[in-house]
Amino acid sequence: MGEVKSLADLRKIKEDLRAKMSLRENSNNPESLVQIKVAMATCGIASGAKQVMDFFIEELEKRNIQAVVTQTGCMGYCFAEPTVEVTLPGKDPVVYGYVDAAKADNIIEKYIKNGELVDGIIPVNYETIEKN
Amino acid sequence: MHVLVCGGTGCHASESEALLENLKTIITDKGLDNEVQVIATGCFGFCEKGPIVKIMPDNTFYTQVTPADAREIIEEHLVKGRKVNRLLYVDPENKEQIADSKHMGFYKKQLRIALRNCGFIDPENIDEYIARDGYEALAKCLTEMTPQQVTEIMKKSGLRGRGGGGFPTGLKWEITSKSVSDIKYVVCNADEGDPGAFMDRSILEGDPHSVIEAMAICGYCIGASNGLVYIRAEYPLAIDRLKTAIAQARNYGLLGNDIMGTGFSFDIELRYGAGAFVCGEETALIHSMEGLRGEPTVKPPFPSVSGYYGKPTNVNNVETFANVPVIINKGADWFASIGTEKSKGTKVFALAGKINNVGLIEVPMGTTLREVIYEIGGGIKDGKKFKAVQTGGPSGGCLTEKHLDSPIDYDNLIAAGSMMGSGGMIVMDEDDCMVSIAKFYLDFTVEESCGKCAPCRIGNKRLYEILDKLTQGNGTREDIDSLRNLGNVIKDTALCGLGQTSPNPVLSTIENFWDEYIEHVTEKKCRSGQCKSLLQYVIDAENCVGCTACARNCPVNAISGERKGIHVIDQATCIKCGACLEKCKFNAVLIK
Amino acid sequence: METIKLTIDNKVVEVAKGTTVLKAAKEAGIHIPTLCYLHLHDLNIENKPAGCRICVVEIEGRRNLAPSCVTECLEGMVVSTHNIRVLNARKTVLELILSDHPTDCLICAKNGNCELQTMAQEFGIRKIHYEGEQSTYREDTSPAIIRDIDKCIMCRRCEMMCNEVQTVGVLSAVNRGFMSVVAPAFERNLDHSECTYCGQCVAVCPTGALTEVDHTNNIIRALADPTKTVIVQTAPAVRAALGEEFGMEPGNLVTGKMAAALRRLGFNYVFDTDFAADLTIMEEGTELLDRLGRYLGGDTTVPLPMLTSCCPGWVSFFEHQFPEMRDIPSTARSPQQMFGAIAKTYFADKIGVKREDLVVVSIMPCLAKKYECQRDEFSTNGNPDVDFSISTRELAHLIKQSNIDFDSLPDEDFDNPLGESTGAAVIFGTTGGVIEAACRTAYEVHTGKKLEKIDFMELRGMEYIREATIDFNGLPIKIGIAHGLGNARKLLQDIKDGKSEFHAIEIMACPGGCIGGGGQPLHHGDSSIIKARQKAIYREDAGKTIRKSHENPFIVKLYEEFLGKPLSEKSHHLLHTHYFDKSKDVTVE
Amino acid sequence: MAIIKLSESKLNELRDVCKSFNNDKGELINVLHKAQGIFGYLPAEVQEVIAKELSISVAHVYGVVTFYSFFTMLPKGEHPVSICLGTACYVRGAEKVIDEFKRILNIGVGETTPDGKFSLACLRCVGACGLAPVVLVGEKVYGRVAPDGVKDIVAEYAK
Repeated sequence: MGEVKSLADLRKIKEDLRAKMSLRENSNNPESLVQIKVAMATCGIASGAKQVMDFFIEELEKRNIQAVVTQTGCMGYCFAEPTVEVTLPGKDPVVYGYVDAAKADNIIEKYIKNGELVDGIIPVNYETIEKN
Repeated sequence: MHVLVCGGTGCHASESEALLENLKTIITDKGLDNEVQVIATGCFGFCEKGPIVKIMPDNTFYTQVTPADAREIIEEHLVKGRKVNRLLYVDPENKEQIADSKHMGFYKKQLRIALRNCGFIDPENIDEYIARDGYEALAKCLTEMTPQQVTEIMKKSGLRGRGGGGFPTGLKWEITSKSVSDIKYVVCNADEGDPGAFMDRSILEGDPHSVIEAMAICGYCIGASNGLVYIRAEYPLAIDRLKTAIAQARNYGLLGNDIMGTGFSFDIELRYGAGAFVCGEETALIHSMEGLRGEPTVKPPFPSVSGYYGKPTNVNNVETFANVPVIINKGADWFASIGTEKSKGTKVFALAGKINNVGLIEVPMGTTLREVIYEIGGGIKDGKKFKAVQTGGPSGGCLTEKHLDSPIDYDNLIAAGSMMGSGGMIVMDEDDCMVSIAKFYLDFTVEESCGKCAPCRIGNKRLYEILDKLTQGNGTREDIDSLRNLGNVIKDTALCGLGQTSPNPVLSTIENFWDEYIEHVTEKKCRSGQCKSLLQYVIDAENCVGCTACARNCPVNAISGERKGIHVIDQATCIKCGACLEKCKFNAVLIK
Repeated sequence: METIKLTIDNKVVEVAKGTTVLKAAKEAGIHIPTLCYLHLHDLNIENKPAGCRICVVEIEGRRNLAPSCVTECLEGMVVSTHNIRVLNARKTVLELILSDHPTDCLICAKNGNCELQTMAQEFGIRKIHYEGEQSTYREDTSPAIIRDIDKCIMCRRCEMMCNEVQTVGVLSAVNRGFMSVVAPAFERNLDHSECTYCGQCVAVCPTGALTEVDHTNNIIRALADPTKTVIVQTAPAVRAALGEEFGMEPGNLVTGKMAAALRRLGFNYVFDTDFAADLTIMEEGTELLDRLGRYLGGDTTVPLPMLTSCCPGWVSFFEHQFPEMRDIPSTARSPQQMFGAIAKTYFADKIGVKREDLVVVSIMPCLAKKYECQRDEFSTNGNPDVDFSISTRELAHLIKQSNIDFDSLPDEDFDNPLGESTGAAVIFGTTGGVIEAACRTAYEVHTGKKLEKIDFMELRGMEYIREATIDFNGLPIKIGIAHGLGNARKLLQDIKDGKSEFHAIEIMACPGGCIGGGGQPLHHGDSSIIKARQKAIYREDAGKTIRKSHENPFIVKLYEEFLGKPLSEKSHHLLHTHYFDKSKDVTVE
Repeated sequence: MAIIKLSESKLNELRDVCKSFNNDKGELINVLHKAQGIFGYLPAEVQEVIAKELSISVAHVYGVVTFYSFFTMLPKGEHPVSICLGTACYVRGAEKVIDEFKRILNIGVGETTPDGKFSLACLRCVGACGLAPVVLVGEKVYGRVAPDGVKDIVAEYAK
């Protein structure tokens, strides 16, 4: 993407990005993907978030699941690191805490493949400014 | 269908495990295994009303569910589709039962403004930031507003500095903008040094662009084209992410010359801290950036008049900046509608210590400590009793039970003998000795004092020594008076914010835990058992069988007693090594 | 002038805008005690770190007490300088400072002259309520200065002097918090640093943390040794300040009493460094004329401007900091060393005493002189030309120890031949004096004419850098003067950058010249004392019958009998020196 | 003339660092960070070179080095162990963890083992309070360290 020359430029970039994102979030779209965000702040990494992220990337590919794995900052649940947020197409995001390789495997097999929740969900307990 | 059972520590204590087992057994009995799954979750952060059960997908939220309620939930709700009304949450204000958790007031306890993107976007991808309205505020300011208009919005929003002092941000910007100079600077204070605080680190790691954008907006307002981030070298990840973000912003032309063709230029450089807490004080920070010892100087002149290399410099901390783009986008009135009369918006706290949900939270100003600790924080770890909460780090004080229901804002905390500080919030339980805690903080201040002014350099050392004397059991009543006088004089005479607040942990614990201090000096007793020198090993006559094991193992022959007779420990000789306790097979050695 | 009205202790005061509360109070006759604060008004030297917190006052509406030394008066301000809150705070802070300070006052070098001791007395401290650990450091003894840093109270005056005024950069605050202290790099001893021993740190130290190396005992021992002939020389600035140690007003000249006291102490001959100052002018003045002559004759390799070389602090300074320019200063030794060289050759022969049996003592306003006389190049077979150098303060102690009632002494004269001097030599003691003395002689030698006006007023004053052009009968000679090494650095940098147009520059390491030397009675922050000494120096000059060095009959005789003429081979050998590169260089292992 | 000894390549590297900051004395702290990165610590020689390159006094450099706890004049061990002493770690038992490291490594805080493998230091809050008590070995962060977990951490590096 090139330089942002004006407010209009910026808004256009934003619209493009939003369109792309909603594409991958929209469950009716056949191309829709599973989204996984791994909290990769200092506490997360210290608790093994990097390994968890690598596990997801490798295993999802091996198991032929179309998914986007990205990193993100601290979700605030430092007591439960590493934390991972999984969004299935068309569904609300679900946050899992204390994720290690075994838990990640469980998440892929049960939640991502079959939509069955697994133990260790961290309920989201805050409001975002969008809602306000 | 899913049945979610809270498996958080708080709920765990209230039998959530038995509940979970019951639910599972009954579901298997009824042959519902394929349709219903029972899941243990992390803490809902509502431990007061635990255990919590949530039924998905209809979002029904049951509170205070006992193991005996399992059958009713399954038979009524899952099988017949009728909600169990008596277990529904009742709104304390209008007494209405709420079935859907999305309508519960509890979820309004936390509101994420500064943390809006943390844990949501990829901090190393500027596009994700832009997709969430990133740089929109900067673009708006540059193309649609004059610097004065932006400053006006900031003033109207009521945002106050989040680094500790609480100086009105808009006013600071205005003063700097009015200082006449060819060069001015915008400085972001990211030298978060309070032990137990990690808000700024989390923001920089999770949402670096919001700080960059805000610095550019500030630069536009005050007429500066140079930005500097003074960041702790101990935060390598935050430094990396910030560097990446700056590079991306430059690539997009959002930093650099002639931003968006408006003629406004702004760029950001990093300066590293090197492990000196006092550099959080803005004059010390500026000296450190100039390559000097981080010693503070007397204000005035304020940095907004004469700062970095004598030029007008606006210093704000990370969290303050993180609020700015939202204020511009959503308006001053929106921001000012959140919080209390004199403290607007939200505050990020790093919850730590003896609390279940250690973590980063953001609540509107005016939230009570009780809400933060019990509802968001999930209560005290291991079911222990709450004793105190320390806010404001080494500059703050310890608040107790009686402060739990007072709303958190700048002025209330100061009135209670503590301060907002940067947002560290450490929870302590019955096992923590308040004299030792005060000593811990003084140890920190002694270590971190720059040494420039006498009251801080020597006075804090003396405070520490007296506290140490108390924890050794050598203190007197006069020592407590000395602590008070000395503490007050240091507050009154020290040069900078560090010294002026360093006695707070002592003064506030004396104020709030007077009995504990008195016990340390008169009874030579430490009720939490933290002060080793004050422990007493005694032999319980009822359990002692006279086996002599303790006496034989005592390295200083402090134990006497006939074989088969009751033994006694001579307190004057005892060195409190604990050997007797270890050797006694009859639980006859007790610690008092 | 914009003025401000404020109330101090219920008194309405009107002061100029920008005045500090401390100054406003002083103008209103209210004394606020200070400790770290130092303001040498006439020399534009100010130390105000606001670190000691002794000068705090209460300002209505402010949460904390404010340090009056740096708090500017504002319109309508209401200040209390001694209510109970302020007094308790001050006393507590002073007790804290004392709690980290040795209480060996009775045997401290600064006993009776210590600002901290005085303050403890004024505050009526009888008990220190906050005792605890004291910070301790290794003592550092160098050729001239002793650092007993246990006594440091972190007023930072020495650091300011060393860095801002002198720009020597040897001292810095090091470590942090309770362990912080002022020290050289790596807390090494001063003799491993670039210290010039100018002694300005000692001159401003309020406590016994920085003092001079005391040689009085060596002198007492030498005087008691019947096999030794002990002679003494006294520098010009000493006579203008010694009286202060005996309670006299600053600016009192005590030349005669001093000579009498030295004689009572038992010195075999009481001489005057002024004699050697006249000799210096002969050599240095001739050198200047020689360089100028060659330069005007078309020799562009001549190093100009010529810089004076009589100040040992200054010599150390350029050896460390500007070694590449060490061919510019005059090669003439300082008067102290010229005196020693002549005393141990010419004079020793005259009285038939072996060099080893002649002890030369100098009384100097200076601490660097202690170091200078220990330099290797100023000794013959291990026997130094000047054996011991003591400061004005040490001489005062010596006199007091020896049951001499200084006040009631008669005025006596110096002995001959090394005690006769001219007015030109006396003014060596103040900034601008050396170059004025040189001009008096150089002018007459160069032009062959008699000076109509002996006083070169254009060279006098207290401005840190001064310049003047002296007309040498149609030849304009451009003169520069700097005192304080920081100012010297500026002139040197100009020379280095090729921007200097001077022919000759006088440099003195200490602000004010030798009258403000590191070995003088302590001024305790009152710069009017230094000005009074300067006046006294010029008074002594004006009162002399002979005021030009080349007219000193004993100098004339010395050349006739011994040296031949200025810059002769013998002169070169005894009266000139060379300089060393003392800078640090990085070499590869 | 005093002589400062440094190997040529290191010296050149150091001079390049100073140059990269335009030999600006205001960049002293950044320069010291880089220098410590090169040498592992800041011996006197390094400080002398920096002073010369930035045209400031060595005393000033030393004053700055001793002010900031991040800078050290002593070489650290191959595996520097740092224990966080932030409040969260303190109330969760960091002191006992320190004691255990001291016992196992048989050195005090600020010291290095005789074989140069480990050095022990205390830190002020690394901001990972969620994991208290926290121990760092090099840049690797260990969270929720209990005293009996110390020997495993040491074993990991002792090979």
